Amino acid sequence: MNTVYFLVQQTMLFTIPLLIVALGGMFSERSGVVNIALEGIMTMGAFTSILFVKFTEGFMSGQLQLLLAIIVAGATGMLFSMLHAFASINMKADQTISGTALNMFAPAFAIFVARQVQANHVQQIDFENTFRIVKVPGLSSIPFIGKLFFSNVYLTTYIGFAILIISAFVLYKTRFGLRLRACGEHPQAADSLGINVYKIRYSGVMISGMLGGIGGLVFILPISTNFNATVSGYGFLALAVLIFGQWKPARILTAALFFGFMNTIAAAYSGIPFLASMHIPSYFYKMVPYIATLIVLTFTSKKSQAPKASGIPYDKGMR
Amino acid sequence: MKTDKNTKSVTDAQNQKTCFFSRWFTKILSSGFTASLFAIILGLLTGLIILLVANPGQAVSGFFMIMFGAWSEGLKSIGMTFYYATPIICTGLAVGFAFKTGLFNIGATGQFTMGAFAAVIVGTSCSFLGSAQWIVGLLAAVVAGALWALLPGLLKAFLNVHEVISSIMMNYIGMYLVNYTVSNVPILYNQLTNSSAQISDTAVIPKFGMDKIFAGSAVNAGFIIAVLVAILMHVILNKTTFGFELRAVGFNRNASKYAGINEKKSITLSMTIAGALAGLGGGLLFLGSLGKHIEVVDVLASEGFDGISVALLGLSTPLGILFAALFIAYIKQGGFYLQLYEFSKEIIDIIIAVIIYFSAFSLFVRGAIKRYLSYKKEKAEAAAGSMGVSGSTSNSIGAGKAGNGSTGNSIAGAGKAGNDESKGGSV
Amino acid sequence: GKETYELALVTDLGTINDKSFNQGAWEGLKQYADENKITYKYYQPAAADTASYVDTIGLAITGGAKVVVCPGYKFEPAVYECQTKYPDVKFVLLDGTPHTEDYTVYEIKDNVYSIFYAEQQAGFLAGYAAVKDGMTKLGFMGGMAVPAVKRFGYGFAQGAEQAAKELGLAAGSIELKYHYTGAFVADPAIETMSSAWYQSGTEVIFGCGGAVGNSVMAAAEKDGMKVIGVDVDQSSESTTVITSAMKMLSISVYDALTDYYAGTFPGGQSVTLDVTVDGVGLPMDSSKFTTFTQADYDAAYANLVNGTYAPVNDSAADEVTGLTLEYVTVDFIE
Amino acid sequence: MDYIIEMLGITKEFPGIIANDDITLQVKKGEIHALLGENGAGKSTLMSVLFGLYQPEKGIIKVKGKEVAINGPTDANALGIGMVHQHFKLVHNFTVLQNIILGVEEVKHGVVKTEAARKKIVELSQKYKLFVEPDALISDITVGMQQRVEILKMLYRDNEILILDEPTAVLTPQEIDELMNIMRDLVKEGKSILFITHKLNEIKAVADRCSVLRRGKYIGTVDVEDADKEVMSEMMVGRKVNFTVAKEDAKPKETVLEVKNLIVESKREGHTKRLVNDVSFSVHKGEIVSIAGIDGNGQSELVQALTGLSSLSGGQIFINKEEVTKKNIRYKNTHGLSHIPEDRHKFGLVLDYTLEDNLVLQEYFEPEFQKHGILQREKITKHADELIEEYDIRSGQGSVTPARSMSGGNQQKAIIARELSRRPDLLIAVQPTRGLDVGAIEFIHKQLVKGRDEGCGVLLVSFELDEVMNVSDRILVMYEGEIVGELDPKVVEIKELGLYMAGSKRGGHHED
Ligand SMILES: Nc1ncnc2c1ncn2[C@@H]1O[C@H](COP(=O)(O)OP(=O)(O)OP(=O)(O)O)[C@@H](O)[C@H]1O
Ligand SMILES: Nc1ncnc2c1ncn2[C@@H]1O[C@H](COP(=O)(O)OP(=O)(O)OP(=O)(O)O)[C@@H](O)[C@H]1O
Ligand SMILES: [Mg+2]
Ligand SMILES: [Mg+2]
Repeated sequence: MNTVYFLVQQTMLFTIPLLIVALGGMFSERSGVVNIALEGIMTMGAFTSILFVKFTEGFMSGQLQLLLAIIVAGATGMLFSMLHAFASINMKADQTISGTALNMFAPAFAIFVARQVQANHVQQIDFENTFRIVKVPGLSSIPFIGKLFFSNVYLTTYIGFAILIISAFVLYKTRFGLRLRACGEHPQAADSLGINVYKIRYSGVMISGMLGGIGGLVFILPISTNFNATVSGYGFLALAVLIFGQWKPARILTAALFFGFMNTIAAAYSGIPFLASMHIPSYFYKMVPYIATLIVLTFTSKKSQAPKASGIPYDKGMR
Repeated sequence: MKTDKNTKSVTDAQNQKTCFFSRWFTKILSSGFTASLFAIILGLLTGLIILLVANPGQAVSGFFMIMFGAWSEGLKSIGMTFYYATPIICTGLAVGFAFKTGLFNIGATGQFTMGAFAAVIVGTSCSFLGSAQWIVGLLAAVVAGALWALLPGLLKAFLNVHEVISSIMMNYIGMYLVNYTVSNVPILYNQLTNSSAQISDTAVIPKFGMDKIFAGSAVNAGFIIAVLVAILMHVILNKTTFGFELRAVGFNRNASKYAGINEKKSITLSMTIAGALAGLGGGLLFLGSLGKHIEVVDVLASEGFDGISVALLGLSTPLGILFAALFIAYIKQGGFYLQLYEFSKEIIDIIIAVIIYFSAFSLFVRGAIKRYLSYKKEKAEAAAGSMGVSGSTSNSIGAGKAGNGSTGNSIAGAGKAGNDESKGGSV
Repeated sequence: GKETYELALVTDLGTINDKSFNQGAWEGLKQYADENKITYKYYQPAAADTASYVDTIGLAITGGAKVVVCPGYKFEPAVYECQTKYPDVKFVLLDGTPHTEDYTVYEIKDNVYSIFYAEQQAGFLAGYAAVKDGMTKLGFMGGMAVPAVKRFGYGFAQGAEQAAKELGLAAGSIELKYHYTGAFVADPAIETMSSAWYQSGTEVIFGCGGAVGNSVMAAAEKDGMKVIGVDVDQSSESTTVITSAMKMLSISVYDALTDYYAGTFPGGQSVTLDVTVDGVGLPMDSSKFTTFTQADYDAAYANLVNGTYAPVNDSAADEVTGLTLEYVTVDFIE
Repeated sequence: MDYIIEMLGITKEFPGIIANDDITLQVKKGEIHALLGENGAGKSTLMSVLFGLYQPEKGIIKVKGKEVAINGPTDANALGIGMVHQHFKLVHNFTVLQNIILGVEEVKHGVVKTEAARKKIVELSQKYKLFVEPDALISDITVGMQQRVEILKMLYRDNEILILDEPTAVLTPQEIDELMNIMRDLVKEGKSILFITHKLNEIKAVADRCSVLRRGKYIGTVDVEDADKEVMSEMMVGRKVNFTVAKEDAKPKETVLEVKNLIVESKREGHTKRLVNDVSFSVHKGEIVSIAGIDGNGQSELVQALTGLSSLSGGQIFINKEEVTKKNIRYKNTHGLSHIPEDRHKFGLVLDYTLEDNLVLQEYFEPEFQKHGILQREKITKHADELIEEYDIRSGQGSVTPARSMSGGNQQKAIIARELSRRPDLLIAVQPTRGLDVGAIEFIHKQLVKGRDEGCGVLLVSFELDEVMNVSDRILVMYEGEIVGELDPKVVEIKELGLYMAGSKRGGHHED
């Protein structure tokens, strides 16, 4: 039983950042802008917010600090993503180019600035993890569920699920969501109905920036005690989750859970007696999530549902 | 109708003679080259600003170092530039070649790794091949890279699996596979350094005299091979029926199928060739000198990602990529010498990122240049009182329809835009 | 104008803040230079191969370096080449000794001082203390399986073995989970694996490999568990760190520089710094043991010095499973 | 005189071309005002100006006598102007309802409310007989229904001035009739309609007045009742146009295409549907055989199966007596088959290639154009120049013009040039004149007949009855995947043909 609790809790560490970032990517792509810059956006979000955490250490409670850090991360990601928005919306740039540029820029910038602002010109930013909630008061005593979801958790797990629900709601139920989807499928149609495609696309990219930034923080916080200008390719994995999830919130959750769970198994098998006793090299488990994804894709990709206009700069004059 | 046409061709002929030079000039100015130059200047300016902010005292000399540092030790440092350019020419080609056929090969890093792996296997365990060992090693690298790209290619062609996601998966699988194999096969493994074992002397790519010219540097014949391959790719893409087919599929899969081109085969082949190129890059790097080893580290090889930058900066054309790779290696070399001042070399990465960012504006920049040129021309014509029929001689274009490609990977956008000349003489 | 820097450190592709070789060496160099008002600087190579290392050492010398510190075995062939190329420059090579690329020729010139550490002794002390402190379920989370890391790990196992024997525990009563992560970086997978170990009963994990330790600490903080640090005293990085298996990188660099300026540069030799010269040890001041005391430590230390305890190093076995252990069952996770 | 819309002195330039040159257009309230002009004459541009998609360099727009600034569709909407675009602007994976309300959604607490909208749509659709299913996905409905959705979009916004840009180009005859009735109803309600079409008889049928544009310039406005087709077409092209295709009787020779029991099935969500049901027929050299029928009755699938673009589920195909059922496209293309595809942008051209490259798209691999795999540029250019001359393909830079920048008509000419110049034994031409102006249509019809006379067998698939009646020597009618009749254009009446197409009559009708 403990193994189950443990696996669920650990799975969240992988799943939540992937989920948040992939949802961010969803908003961008659904508005018609391919956002390959997620990796860089995560890095930037993690960078500023962890710098923030470091400089405010001891001034406030962990949870408050975390909330503020999330705001910092989201704001950073949003600002940073505006570079991508400007290039791909105003300049009609090739979106892969601008995204790749941001991916290159972020770590270099994070290292450069970290060295400028920290004592000893250190590029790593140390921080103290005071954010874990051992037990959610009241809820943690519910049998099974309490242990599963309300002990040993991070606030960010709940935030992640909240973002999922809000995202699905916004995308499918609101006026903004309807217009966003229209812009990603047929911007000319949206334009001819008086919808400002540029504005909607800016919103889409900026939401993805915000979520990407938050995702960066959420990714780093529970897994280390310092930040070294990298999010280890999780931005690209989030992209994979997005495609795997067919640009739809519920399926993105499934894909993120799949990845999270596979990664957890790959990392935790040595603590799980049944798996440990099989003595399979860890490299095997490390490869499994990727191989499994390939296999699943093989069966599901025939009918891809990428937003039609995604990746194509919108030009008012074009028909 | 007929008369119209005749008069038009007459004026055209006149135009052609009188304004040949100005036309040529216009063409150069409005080509991708200017746009890239613009991006490079902006990138360098950004670098200068950062230098000024970080350390005003040394900013100017630091900037000078970035620009010309790669000459600071004469031919030796130029040789090192070539040495660093070698693998990224290949991965750049791998990405750019796939772009040309409408595929985004983010898997160059995995293919590069597999190429390196195959080269190292041959290099460590096939010394019986004698002086052919390095050649066989490179061939093995090419094959391994090709095989690693084959699967995403097949998946894309036959099952519509998005090549971005499948190659990301292949990257990780390749990395883990190589690390596992290297560290578990004794002949491949050096315990003491936790990296691949020493390759034999005969597996090292010969220098072909490069060590004489660029004395003291690590450059070798691998550089020449990379350059030749770039030229070969240029010929294949632009001059052959095969390239004709590949590009057609890249632009319009349906039309290619209609024209009897086996588009599935083309997609698979294009991916495979891209993989072969990346694999070659791995081979060239890891057989380039005795002192290069595959480290058993769970980190994706950066050369593959550099390839994306190189391809983008080179506008996905083989020759553009060649120069882009040389340029990036050049300023990285400058950045290396920048360490003599109080600056960290991340500045170079920032500069490159900025350059790539601005190179994404090429469409806009070229539009602006053309508009400016045509505006000047119109004014000149108006002044000369020429009889121009409703702007029919004007040579300008709008922002055009670039990026109207099939899906998100309309990377060729920048390149495509180049075709978008106006129909100046529409009767 | 361009300045010159008399003391130089060339990093491998890591950074000077890697909490490992580079950082330890850098701190020693910096301390000496600051105290004696000498200019200093570090340089990073452009790529991870011998040619680039040689090039970077050259750059350091162009930058005015008289002494170049090269941390790590990766510099062995590069220093081999440079010792002849730059006879007037002194090299301090940590964790390595100059040799050709193919290991056929080992040669150490007068301008090179090569330093090894008896990491197995540091690891031994850590393992010994942990078991003496009452722990029976241990973990070893190594970075890459390079000699230094292996020595730490082997020592750790042997120390636990020794303590168990002295405590009269049953054979096989110490459980040791043993794994190399494959890199010196923090990673969620390491956090998860550590967590899994802690979940399954592991009491302390020896986080042995740069930033790998940071992920172990993150897991330990979550589960209220214990960590053993490495290389330097890592107690300031997390409250979960109960002790650290130190090797005195900065001190040895500091000492080498002192000698250099005193005109007694110990070039031409390769030394292994061990307990006899205080080259390795545990920081007892900051350690958080419950029952293991300073006296216990001193006794064990003395036994290492006098050879009563003689942990073998990495040349004794290819894998940790090759060690002969009676009290410790090693669960080697490949 | 009361004009509801006045566009005065409108000039709109695109780089390199003046699309609208000092154009004046005045529309009366309650009239159907047709706008006529060749491809590229500037009709769509003018309407886009009126709708706010483009800003003119010169000129003013007055609505109900008041000068207005229209900076975007929102302004246009506010002024009661709605537009159905030449290429529909519908979001394919949205429902009908979502498409209609997009941009004017009602919300409560941020959530889109649809009850009221649904009610209004149902009312509108009953009132104007614009039958739609509010919850159907656009991708699942017919083109005709999509058209209705577009019109509903305007009505939903209570637009009074409706712009219809080539609404009939994609409709079947029956649908066109319906549309015209709807248009008449709409003007009865007091709405005004701007109606763009290339088809003069449509103008004759519904329009009150007609304005003509030629190459960006305003030519004039006529009362439709007083002007006959010849007058209007002369205004449009600047010369006289022949409407009937002058051709001699066909002299059919040996069989070039033989189709036996062809079946195409589609699998969708588990159940299979026969799109082409056991079709057999043959085409001889030297005759033009038309396949008539309403769009969506299996014609496209039939052609795609014949050419190899999609696979077939059963049956046999013979070209020149050789079975080619399982051969690949390249084989068929090099063994006598030419194909003018239905969708010129999707299949016919590589838009980013130059004209000359497009002209060798089917032949670049022939020894004529390549040596050892290396393309022979000079020969390709020469080939292009010849075809450009012969087929009068007009473009800005001759053979190196990017295909993308050519007008639709000239793109189509390029395809026809390429396909006919290969001297095929069999030409399958699908909708070869879709969306083209009369001048271009005339040209293409001539080319088809010329090809026939030179001994080529032509299989023409068309939804246009005029075309079918005029051009073909034999008519096959397809209905629901089957061939329901074989008719002789010389004897059959249009009405009767319509009955076959609607599925209410079956059987042979040989009278030769
Ligand atoms: N977005 C644009 N950019 C540049 N030129 C354009 C653009 N749109 C139209 N043009 C030019 O303006 C001219 C008029 O085009 P328009 O679409 O108005 O013609 P049209 O009369 O609607 O033709 P058709 O009957 O083919 O629809 C064209 O010849 C074209 O060259
Ligand atoms: N961005 C553009 N640049 C230059 N010309 C353009 C552009 N967009 C459209 N055109 C021109 O506008 C004209 C009309 O375009 P449109 O797409 O309406 O073609 P069409 O003749 O109606 O053919 P179709 O049947 O494909 O609609 C064409 O001449 C086309 O070349
Ligand atoms: Mg039009
Ligand atoms: Mg048209």
